[in-house]
Amino acid sequence: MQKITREQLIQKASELLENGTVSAVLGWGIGEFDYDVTPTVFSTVEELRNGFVFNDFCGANFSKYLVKKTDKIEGKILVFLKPCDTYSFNQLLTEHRFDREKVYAVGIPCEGMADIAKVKAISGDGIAAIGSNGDKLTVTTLYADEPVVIAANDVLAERCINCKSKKHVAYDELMGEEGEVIESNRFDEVARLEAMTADERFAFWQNELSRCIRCNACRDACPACTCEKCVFDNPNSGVENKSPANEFEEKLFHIIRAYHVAGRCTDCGECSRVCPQNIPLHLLNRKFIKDMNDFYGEYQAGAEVGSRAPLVDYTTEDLEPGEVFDRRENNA
Amino acid sequence: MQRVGVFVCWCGSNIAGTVDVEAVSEALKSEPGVVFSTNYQYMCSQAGQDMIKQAVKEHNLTGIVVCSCSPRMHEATFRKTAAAAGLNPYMVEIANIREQCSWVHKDMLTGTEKAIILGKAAIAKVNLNAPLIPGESPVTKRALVIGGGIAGIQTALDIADAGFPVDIVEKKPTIGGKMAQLDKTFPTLDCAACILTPKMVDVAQNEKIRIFSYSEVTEVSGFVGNFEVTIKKNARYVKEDICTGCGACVEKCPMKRIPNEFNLGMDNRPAIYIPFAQAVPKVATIDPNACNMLKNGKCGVCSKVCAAGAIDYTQKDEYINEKYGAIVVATGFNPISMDKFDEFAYNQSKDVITSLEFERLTNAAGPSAGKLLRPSDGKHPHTIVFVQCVGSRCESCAEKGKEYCSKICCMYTAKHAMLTRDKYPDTEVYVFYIDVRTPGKNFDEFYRRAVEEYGVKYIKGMVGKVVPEGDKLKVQASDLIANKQLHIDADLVVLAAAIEPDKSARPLATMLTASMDTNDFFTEAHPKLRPVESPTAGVFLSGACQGPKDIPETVSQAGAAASKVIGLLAKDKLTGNPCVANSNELMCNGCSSCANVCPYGAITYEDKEFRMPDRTTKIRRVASVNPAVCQGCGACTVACPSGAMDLKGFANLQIMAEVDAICK
Amino acid sequence: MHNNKYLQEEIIRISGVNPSKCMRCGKCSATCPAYDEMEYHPHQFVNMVECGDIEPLLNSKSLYKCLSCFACIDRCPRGVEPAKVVEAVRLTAIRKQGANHMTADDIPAIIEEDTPQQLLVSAFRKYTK
Amino acid sequence: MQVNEYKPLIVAFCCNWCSYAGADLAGNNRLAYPADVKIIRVPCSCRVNPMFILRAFQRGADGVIICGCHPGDCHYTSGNYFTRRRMAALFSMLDFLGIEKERTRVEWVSAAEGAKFAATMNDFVATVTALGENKRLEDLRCKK
Repeated sequence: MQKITREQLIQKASELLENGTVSAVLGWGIGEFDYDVTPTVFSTVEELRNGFVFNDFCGANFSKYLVKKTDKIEGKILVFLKPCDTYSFNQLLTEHRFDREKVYAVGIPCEGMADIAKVKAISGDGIAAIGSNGDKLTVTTLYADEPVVIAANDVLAERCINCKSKKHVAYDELMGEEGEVIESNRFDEVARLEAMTADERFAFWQNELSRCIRCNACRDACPACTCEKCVFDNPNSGVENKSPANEFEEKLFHIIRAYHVAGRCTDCGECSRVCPQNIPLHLLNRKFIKDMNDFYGEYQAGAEVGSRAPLVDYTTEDLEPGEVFDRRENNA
Repeated sequence: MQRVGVFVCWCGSNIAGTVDVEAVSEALKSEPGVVFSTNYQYMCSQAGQDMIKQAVKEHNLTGIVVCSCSPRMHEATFRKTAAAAGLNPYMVEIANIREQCSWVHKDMLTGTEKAIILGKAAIAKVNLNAPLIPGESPVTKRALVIGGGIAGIQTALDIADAGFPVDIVEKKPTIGGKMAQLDKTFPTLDCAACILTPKMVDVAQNEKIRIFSYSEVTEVSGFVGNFEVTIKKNARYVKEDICTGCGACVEKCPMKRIPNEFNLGMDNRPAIYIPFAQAVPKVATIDPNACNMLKNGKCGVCSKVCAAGAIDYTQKDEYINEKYGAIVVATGFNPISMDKFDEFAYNQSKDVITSLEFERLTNAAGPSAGKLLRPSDGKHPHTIVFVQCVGSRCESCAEKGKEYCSKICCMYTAKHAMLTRDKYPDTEVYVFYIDVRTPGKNFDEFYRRAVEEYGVKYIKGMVGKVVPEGDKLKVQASDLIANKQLHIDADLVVLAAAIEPDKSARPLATMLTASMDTNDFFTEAHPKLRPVESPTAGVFLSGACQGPKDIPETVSQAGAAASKVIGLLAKDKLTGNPCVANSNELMCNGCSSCANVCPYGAITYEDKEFRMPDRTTKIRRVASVNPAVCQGCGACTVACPSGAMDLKGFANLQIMAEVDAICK
Repeated sequence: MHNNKYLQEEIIRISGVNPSKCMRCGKCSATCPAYDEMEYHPHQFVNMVECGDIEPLLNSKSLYKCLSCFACIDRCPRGVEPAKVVEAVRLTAIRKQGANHMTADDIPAIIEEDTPQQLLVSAFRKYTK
Repeated sequence: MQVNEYKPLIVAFCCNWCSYAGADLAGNNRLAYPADVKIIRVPCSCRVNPMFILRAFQRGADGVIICGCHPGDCHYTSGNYFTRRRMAALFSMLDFLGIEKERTRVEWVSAAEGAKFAATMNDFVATVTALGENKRLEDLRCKK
């Protein structure tokens, strides 16, 4: 269902490698399964031909990798950025996390990525191969005789259903056509939870967060979590904690993580994509985004380089913490 | 782990009355790190302090916890005690068991329980204390005064008098400011020029003072004691050191119809000009927007008539970099624009003027050579209406007026009214007022004299509208005491326009990281106790840039600011507050969150090379805190996601240890 | 002075004006074109409402002399809006049973050929319940 | 036998310049408030890291209140403005997670408002007492 093909991307990458514009390519590499795509650095055209993939499971946001990879590579690195990735790209530039001069960014269009959990829910386990054909996915499993054909739209990832922008906010070169910022309904789920009673919300989150196994995948994939040393890994922080000893620590971890990225999170949805327990972690971030939009005016992290996040800014007329709740009750 | 000594104070019966001090010192004995615990009647007394010193020696204490009154009371006392005993003064923590325990809880049991918990929290904290040594930084012994009005002049003279070099930066071609435009000064009615110009000459002749006129500050960096400032000297197209101020060029310049700013546009000046006779420096300046030579390369008359050869049409703006230990802001004020006050017909009639224009009209060096004549027809006005509070105390009209009282208008209006009646007894003078505010030495007497001796008609009420009709101004006003609406045919209407800070103040405040209020007046560090200091260390405030002020008040504030500057420059080294933020470079991401919330601009970034675990090196952008600028609020510590930024004396681990101790 | 708390609050509520913001400058009355027609002037309206001295205002012809030109509102430096106070007192007066200041019977006597209908409509809005 | 009355545990973070002085003033004027309130002194309300608040709840606090100078009066000019935004966001998030919103509060108390300090603490303790024990954010290991 992607409009751009693997071959086009390989051709572009090969061109740039061969003419010396870049010395490496950050792209999606073959993983163990078709849906298990691994971020990979390619240095030669041959490596690209052998290992580069582009399919409906290439959700990984490469912006974050630039923080570490730009140091390791002489010359420029080519990075492919989907529209949502470009916001993270800008946000990291705002925070001076990598050297823009060392990156050659190619914006690529995105038609939305598939959620493997949704695929599995239809096809069943034991997926051997997934093919793409127009707007259909053909899923071959070990247990079924016939491949299952699924409409790509039915298995679209949540973050793509609620895609906030098809527009690239940063690139050196754009492949395909430029899209628009989209009026999405991405805050609907947050609003639905807000409308619940505190007890219902507590039960909801208790159910969700208690599944957390503290694998740190959310943190490791998050393009806003690029700290040199995370407080949760730092024995001197006083809150070091590597495994959840009880349910409070999961909450502490996720609240603090969401707070640390508040105002910096671009709502790319990587946290929820990589969560092996399918916890809707993006809702925590969206809650912060929604609140800050409500309280302090619309703000989209990464929309431009150098913008000032709401939590490191203020006006003398800001609403009081206590008024937050009055306001909600009045709106309800 | 520290070796902690705990000292529980009875404070007579203040603490011991509701807290079982014996039980507290006993309970705290078994806390981690505690090697000694005792209680005493008055810990702050000499005997109590000696007890602490003794215990430090005997038990080799490395940390002290005093359970006593508020640290706001005696923290400094016990820190000195610790220092006297050879400990670092910051190894002392106070548990506030008086104000926040014995005095607010009635019951011995709860009081004692809480005192023990507060003691535990203090012990938990002191165990994590580290000796702190205040940072030191050198002081550049030179001051910068921004603004060359009476505030700046007085400040500069006082600083120079103490022996320190001072630079004055003035954006106009001459120093003197608003006071140079005034005629007489209240309440003694001496002429402004007679008392100001000698001071201007003093400034010019003082070897310690340099004047950068026709100049502005474009860049400020650094911090208290160590500011680096870039001053832009605008090209005046006249060599300052050669020009003798003879005025031949001014006389011969053919472009004579340029509105004269000094007389508020009520007459004209040539393209090359000296603002007024006593200008300092007395040097001509070419107005580049008016000079034909500069615009089209045609003319050159001034160059021909200049015997000294001072004219230089090729002069360029010059940038000067200088270091200063202290900066004084003296940017002053301006009357607000009257354009939006349609009801007073300011833009419709030349005979509706502002009070500052009135000053020029009555000034012997003014456009009418001191004769009070109507600007429209040059006739002598017989009926003059003064309107007070025009744009002052104006809450509903933020787009045209100011909410505050401009403070000086009552007095200068009384002065104008009195002088008019004195010089022209045939004139009817009305003053419409809302309130007459004349606090100040001899001020109310002055106002009463205007009424009682000079027969000025003070009418409680406001003017509603002024309509020009023929050669008269129809004034419609309230007389609230008589409960009448008055209709006066006036010849001249004088508006006491509100004053506002100079427009240059806001960008300057940004450069200095000095704070301002919503009206663009500079904020003082404390409204009562530190009125001439800005919250930004090393930046001081003088005159009306801080709030509306008359001359006596401005001069006294200027002197106060100077004495603060002298106090600062007299030091060879500055000792800072050691409880400042510090960044752990190994953990810093260089993301700028901390710098975004720092109110003092204390955080800067540098690219540093780091050895990585894999033996490669990496250059990373990391924050560094200037301890001389940081005031220790801690805003940065919370903005920092990685926890690289911490606050000495109130470290993350220390506060969490307190939380843990309280919640245990 | 009689202080009618109930009426005072009522007028403050209807007008939405906070009379204590008045700093007694009299600019409203200075600018009022109907000043000479009025027994109580705009600043007095504000002041008397602030004091709760409402009855004299209710009974005063001044209520019907205000032209609602809003010059006072425009000029007031404190945003007090005296015309709204006058309006509120007027409303309080005519809301009483039978207290209409104008009835349909009064019209023929004052009407002239070129009186615009809109004037009559607004007069009715203003002077009757 | 009499049932033990429930006593909540309240942690109050007070800024050194206003609220801590306000608490001292409450003491000077002998204005009583429950001993359940334990004050931690911080230089400015903006020093309060959300981590400290969660830590307090984790260790068994039933309510956390942050007191600072009134907006506009911050000793450090802007600290409490940041506090206001941070805490508005954090408390809204805690509420979103179903934690009772009455357990957290921000109050501006000046050095002159001893009476307000005492009244605020009385009110906050009463509110938290009515809610009962904090069960939603506590760490059971940390319970006595």
